[in-house]
Amino acid sequence: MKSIRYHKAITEALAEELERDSRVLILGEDVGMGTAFASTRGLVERFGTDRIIDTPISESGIVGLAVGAALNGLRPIVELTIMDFVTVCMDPLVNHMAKLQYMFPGQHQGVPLVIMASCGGRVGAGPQHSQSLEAWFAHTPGIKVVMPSTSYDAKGLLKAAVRDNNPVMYLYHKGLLRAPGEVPEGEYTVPLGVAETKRAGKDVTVVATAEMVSQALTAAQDLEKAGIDVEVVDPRTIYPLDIEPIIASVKKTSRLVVAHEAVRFCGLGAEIAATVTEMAFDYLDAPVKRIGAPSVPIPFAPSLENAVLPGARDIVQACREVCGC
Amino acid sequence: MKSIRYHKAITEALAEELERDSRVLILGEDVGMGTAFASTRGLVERFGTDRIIDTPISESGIVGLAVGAALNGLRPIVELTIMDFVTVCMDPLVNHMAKLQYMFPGQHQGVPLVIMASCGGRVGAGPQHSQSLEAWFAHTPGIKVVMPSTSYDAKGLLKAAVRDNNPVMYLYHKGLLRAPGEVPEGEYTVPLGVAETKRAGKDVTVVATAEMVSQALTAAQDLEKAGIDVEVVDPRTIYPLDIEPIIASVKKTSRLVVAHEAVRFCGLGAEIAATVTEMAFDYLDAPVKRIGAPSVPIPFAPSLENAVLPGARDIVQACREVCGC
Amino acid sequence: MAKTEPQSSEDLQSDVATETLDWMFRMLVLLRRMEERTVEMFLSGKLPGWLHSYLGQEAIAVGVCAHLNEDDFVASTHRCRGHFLAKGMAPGPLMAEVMGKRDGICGGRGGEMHMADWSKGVIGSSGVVAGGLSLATGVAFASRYRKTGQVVVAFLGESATNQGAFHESLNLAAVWDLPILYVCENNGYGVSVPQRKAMKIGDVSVRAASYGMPGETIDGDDVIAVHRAAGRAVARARRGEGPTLLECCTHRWLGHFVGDPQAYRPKDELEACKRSDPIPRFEDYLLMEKVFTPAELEKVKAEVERQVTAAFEFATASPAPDPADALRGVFTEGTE
Amino acid sequence: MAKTEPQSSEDLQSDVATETLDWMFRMLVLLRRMEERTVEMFLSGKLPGWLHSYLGQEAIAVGVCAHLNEDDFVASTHRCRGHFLAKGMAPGPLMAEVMGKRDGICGGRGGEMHMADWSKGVIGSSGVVAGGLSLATGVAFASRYRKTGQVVVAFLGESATNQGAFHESLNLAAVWDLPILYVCENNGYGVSVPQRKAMKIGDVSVRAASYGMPGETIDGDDVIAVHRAAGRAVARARRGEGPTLLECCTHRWLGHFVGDPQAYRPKDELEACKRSDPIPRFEDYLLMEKVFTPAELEKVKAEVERQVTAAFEFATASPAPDPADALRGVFTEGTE
Ligand SMILES: Cc1ncc(C[n+]2csc(CCOP(=O)(O)OP(=O)(O)O)c2C)c(N)n1
Ligand SMILES: Cc1ncc(C[n+]2csc(CCOP(=O)(O)OP(=O)(O)O)c2C)c(N)n1
Ligand SMILES: [Mg+2]
Ligand SMILES: [Mg+2]
Repeated sequence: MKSIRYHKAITEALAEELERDSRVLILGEDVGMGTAFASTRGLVERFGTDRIIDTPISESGIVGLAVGAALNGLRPIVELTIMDFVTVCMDPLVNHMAKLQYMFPGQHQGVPLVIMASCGGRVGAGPQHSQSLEAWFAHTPGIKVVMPSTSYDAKGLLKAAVRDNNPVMYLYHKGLLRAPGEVPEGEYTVPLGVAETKRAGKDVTVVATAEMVSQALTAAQDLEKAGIDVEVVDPRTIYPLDIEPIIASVKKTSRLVVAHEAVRFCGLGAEIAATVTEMAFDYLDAPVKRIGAPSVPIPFAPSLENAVLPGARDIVQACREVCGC
Repeated sequence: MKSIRYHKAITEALAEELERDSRVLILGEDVGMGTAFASTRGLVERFGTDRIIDTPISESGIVGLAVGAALNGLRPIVELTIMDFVTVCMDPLVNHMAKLQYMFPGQHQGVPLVIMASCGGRVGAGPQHSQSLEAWFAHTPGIKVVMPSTSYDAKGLLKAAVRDNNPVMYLYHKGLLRAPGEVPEGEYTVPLGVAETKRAGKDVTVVATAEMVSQALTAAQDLEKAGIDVEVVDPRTIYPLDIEPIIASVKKTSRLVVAHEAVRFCGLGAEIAATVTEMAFDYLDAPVKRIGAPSVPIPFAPSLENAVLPGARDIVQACREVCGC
Repeated sequence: MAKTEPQSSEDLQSDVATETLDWMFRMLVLLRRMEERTVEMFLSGKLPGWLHSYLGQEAIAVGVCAHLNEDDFVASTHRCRGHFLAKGMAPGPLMAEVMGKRDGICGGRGGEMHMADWSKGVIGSSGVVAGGLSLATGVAFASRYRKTGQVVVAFLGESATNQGAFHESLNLAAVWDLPILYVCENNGYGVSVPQRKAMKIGDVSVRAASYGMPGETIDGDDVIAVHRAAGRAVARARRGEGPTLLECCTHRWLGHFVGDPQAYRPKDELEACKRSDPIPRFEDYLLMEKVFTPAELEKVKAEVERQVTAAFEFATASPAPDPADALRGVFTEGTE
Repeated sequence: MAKTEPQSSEDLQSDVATETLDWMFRMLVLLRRMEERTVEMFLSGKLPGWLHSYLGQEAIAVGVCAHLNEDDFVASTHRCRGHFLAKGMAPGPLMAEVMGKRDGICGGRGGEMHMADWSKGVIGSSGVVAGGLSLATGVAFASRYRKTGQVVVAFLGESATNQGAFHESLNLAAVWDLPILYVCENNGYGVSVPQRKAMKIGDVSVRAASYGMPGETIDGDDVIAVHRAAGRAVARARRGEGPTLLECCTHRWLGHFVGDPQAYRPKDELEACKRSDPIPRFEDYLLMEKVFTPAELEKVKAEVERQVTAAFEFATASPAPDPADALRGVFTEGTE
C-alpha cells in the first residue's frame, strides 16, 4: 500500500490503461498540459500527442467524435474537466452515446468510452462550475455513472470504466483532488455496480456519495461521541445502483439517511429513499431523511456557498432526527 | 364551456397572450407553418412574421437569444416542438436562463420566457423523439416546469406561464394533442404551482402527470368495478411542486401510487414518494408504488414501444398491490 | 465557389467506367422504386411514425457512393434510406425496419430515423439534425488513427449547417485532416423554412473556408457531376489530405414528410422539381452516348422491380417484434 | 481579410476628438492599475476562486467601448473585468464582487466569471465559453424589435469561435440584421492550446463570410486602430445594417489564469508581449502628436490611482455576504 492523492490516483489509472491497451486515448482541452486539476499530468510526455490529444473548445464535437471512434475500434476517454460543460454536449451524450447499443442491436460489441468530469463545489468556482448533475445521467438509460470518494476507488473505478464496453460517466469531485488515500502497489480494479461499506455501524445507515462520504465519516465520529453508531455505505456506482447492500444495512439499522451534494429535489437521494422504502418498509423505524442542496444555484462567495452546500453538520442532525434524539 | 382539442387549447392561449401583450412573440422552427403539432397554427396569419418568427435550426442560439431578449424588455416564447431537442440547448437553459435571476440579484424584474416542447411517446417517433425529461429541469434550480393533462389546463397553464416573470418550461404531451376537453368561453388562467384533484376517491391516491392522468382515470374506472375508489391528483406544475394536496389525499387514503411516463429511476415519482413518505410516514398503510418507464430507450415499433411505456394496466396493478388485493 | 459548369458529355464519358454507369443507373432506379412504393404504403396508412422521402434527390447518394468501398462508411439523417441503399444495405431488412418489424435491420427499435448497418458501413441515421455529423467525424478519426484507409461520407441537409454540431464537426475534421466528405444536400428547405430565411449566404459551401477546407457547389441532380466532384473529394481523403464540403443542389419533391401539403412553396417551384428529375436526365445521357440500348435499360428496370417486390414481401411477412425483447440489450455484457 | 496597415498619425488624429483620447488614456490606465492590483491580491492568496487577467489586452475594451452610449450593451466572458470597467461599471462594486463581498455588484453570488450591471449596460460575463454570445444576440434582437437604437458588443476569445454557440449566434445576428458587434480578442491561446492546434485558419475573421457579415482583423494593441475599426462597425449596426466580426490581435501576458506557469509557451513569445504593451504605444502617440503634455498624463495617472485605491478600500471594507441571503431570490415574485 502507498498513500497518494486522489488526483494522482486518477492519473495512475489513466497511465496504466494507456499502457495496457493501445486503443485507449485521451481527448480534451488542455489534457497535454495536464488539465487544471492535474488529472492528466505527465501523460503527454509519456504517451505522446497522438494519444493525449488537445482539442479545440468543442465539447459537443469531441464527445460525438469519441462515440464514433468507439464504434470504429478505439476506446476513447474524454476529459471534460468541469461537469457543468455537459450542458453543451448533452445531445451526443444522451441521444447518441447512451442509445446506440440499444437502437442498433447486435451491431456493436458495445460503445466503449469514458467521459470524465469533475463535479461539485467547495472551491469558489461559482454557479456555472460547481454543479453535481449525476441524476440527469442516472435518469438516462444506457449510461453507467460512477463517483469515487477515495483514492482507492478513484483509481480502481476508472480502470474498470476504461475496460467496460459501455459508456461510463466518471465523475470525480473537485473537493477531493488533494485528499490522500491508500492504494495498493499492484494492479487492481473496482468493479462497476458494487457499493462498499466505508464504516460499519448498527444504529443508522448513511448512504453518501463522492465528497459527502468524507462528510458522513466526520459526522459518524461526532455521533459516536453521542452514542450513535453510524454505518456509512458508498454506492460508488450511481447507475446501475447496487441496492442490495443498502437494503441489507437498513434491515440491520432500521434507519436511513441519504446524503449527496446535488440538489435534493429529484436527486439520487429520492431514488434511494423511494426504493428502500418500497423494499424495506416494515424495517424502517423512521422515514428516510434526505440531505442535498436546496433548489438554489451555487453562489460564488465562500459564506454563501457554504450556506447552500450540505455538510457533516446536516448529516449529524438528520441522524439524530431519525434516531429520535 | 366549449369542447376543443388540446392542441387547439394551446393555440388559443398563445393567440390571447399575443393579443394582450405586444411584448410577447414566438420563435421556433416552422412556427409560421403552425409546427408539426399544429401548436401555432393560424398565428402568423393573424400576428404577422414580426411576432411569429421562423428560425434557423439553431435551438441553442434561439434559446440563448430568447433569454437575452427577455432581459431587454420582451417576453419570448420558444417552441422547440420536440423535447428531445433540449439536448442541444441545455447550456442556455440551465446555465443561463435558470440562473440569471439569482446570479444577478436585483438587476432584473425576472427572466420572463416560456420554452414549449412536446414530451412523451405513443406516436411511433422512436428513441430520439419520445423522451420525457422533465426531471432534469425539476432538478435544476430556477426553472418552473408545467405539464398539462387536459385542454383546460393546457390553455390556462400556458397563459399563466406567459405572464409569469420567471422562465417556464411548458411541456405538452404528444399523445394528448387530439384529445378534446372542456374550456370556458372567457378569459381564465390556471395558476402555476397548484395541483388539482381530477377525481375524488377514498381508497388509494394516484398522483399522475401529463398523459398518465388519463391512464389513471381509465384505471380508476376499472378499479371502481373491483370496489376500489381511486383519487387522482394531477400536480400540473412539476416544479415548484404543490405537495400539500398530495399529502392531504394520502392522509385520507393511506395509499399512494405515483405514475409518470418518464423513466422511473431518478424520476419525479421518486421525489414524490420520498417526500410523502417523509411527511406522512405514519399514515401510509403500504409503501408508495412508483410507475414509470424502465431504464430503456423508447423503441420505434409499436409492439416494443407499448412494452416500454407504462399505461393504465400498470396503474391498476399497482393500486391492487397497495390495497392488498 | 461557383456552381460547376455543365460539362460536355464527351469530356465526361471518358472518365467513368461502363460498369459504374450501369451500377449508377441500377441504383437510381432502385432508390426511386423503393421510395415510390414506401410512400404509397405510408399514404395508405400502413406505416408507423413519420416518413421523410428522398424522391428527387437520388443522384446525390448514387454519385457519391459509387466511390466507396465495402469497408468505407456513410452516416445520414432523417432522410436516409437512399444513402443506405446506395451504400449496399439490403432492401429487405431496411424496409422491415421502416415497418417496425422483427426482421428490420435494427429489430424495429429504430425505424427510419434511427437505423444502422455496420456490416455494410452504414454508421447510422440520426433523428437529431446534425446529430450524426460528429459521430461520422469520429469514425473517420478512428480510421486515420488506426490507419485503416477507410473513408467516411456524412450526408446532411443545408439547414443542418446552422447547427453548432456542424461547425464543431467540420472544424475538428479540418484541424486533424480526417478522411471524410461532408455532402450537403441543398434542397432549399428545412421543413417549411426556405434557405434565405435561415442564412444570409447563397452557396452553403462557402462555409468550408471557415475551417480551411475546400468547398464546392454542384448540380446535385446530375449524377455525372456528383460522381465527378465526389471522386475528387474521396481521392483527397484517401490521400490523407483531409475533408471536403460538397454542396449538391437538388429538389425535395414531396415536402418535408410525406403528406406535407407544402403550402409554403410557390407552385412553379414544385413544377421545376419534376423537370430536374435525375433519372430521365441520366437515361437520356446513357442513350445519347450509346452506353446502353433502350432494351438494356428496360431490363435493368425489370430486374430492380423484382428486387423491390422481394424486399417488400420480406418486410411485410416479418412479424412484429416480440415485446419481451424491448427490455433487453441496453448494455452489453462484455468487458475487456 | 488582411491585417489593417498601420495608419499614418496625421491621418488618425483628425478623426478622434481630444476628449475621446483623454477618456481612452484614462481608461487604459484604470484597467491596467485595477488589474495589477487585483493580480497582486490574488497572488497573496486573498481572493477566492480563479482569476483571469486582462493585462495586455486593454486597448480592445477601451477602443471599442469609446463608441458606446450609456444605454448600449456589452457582454463578456471569464476575462471580463476590463470590458466592464470600460463600459462604465463602478470599480468598487466590481472589485467587491471579485472578492465575494456583500457590496459586490451581484452581492458576491457571481464572482469574476458571473457578474453583470444592467444599469450600466453590462449584460454579464458567462463562465461558459461562448455561452454569453447568444444572450448578447438576444439583447440586440430586442433592441431591433423594440427600435430602441441600442447597440450591443459581445467580446469573445479566438478559441470561443470553435464552439457551436458562436456559429449559431452569428448566423442569427446576420440573418436578422441585428445591431451587434462581435469583438474577438485573439490572444493566440485557449488556456494552453495555441490557435494552430484548434483551427486550420489564420485570421479568425474569415469566419464572418459563413454568415454573410463583414469581418476584419486588426492590431488589437493599437487603441487607435481598434477605435477606428470599431467605429465603422458600431456605425453600421446603428444604421440597421447588421453585425460585424472584428478580430483584434493581442497578447495574453499572464497566461490563462493568474499563476499559470505558461510552460507551453516559447520564451520569446512571452517577451514579445511586453513590447506590444498598448499603453506606452498610446502614450508615445499622444506626446508625439502633442495632444497632451507629460505632466497632463501624469495627472491622469494620479487621478486614476486615487480612484483605484478607493475601489479597493470600498471592496475590502465590505463584509462577507449574509449566509441567510443565499437561499433567496431564485425566482422573482412578479407576474404580469
Ligand atoms: C436538433 C433538431 N432540431 C429540429 C429537428 C426537426 N427537424 C427534423 S428534419 C428538419 C429539417 C432539416 O432540414 P435540412 O437539414 O435542410 O434537411 P432536409 O430535411 O431538407 O433533407 C427539422 C427542423 C430535429 N430533428 N433536430
Ligand atoms: C464550454 C466551456 N468549455 C471549456 C471551458 C474552460 N475554459 C475557460 S476559458 C477557456 C479558454 C478560452 O479561450 P479563448 O476563447 O481564446 O479566450 P481567452 O481565455 O484566451 O481570453 C477554457 C477552455 C469553459 N469555461 N466552457
Ligand atoms: Mg433541406
Ligand atoms: Mg484566447
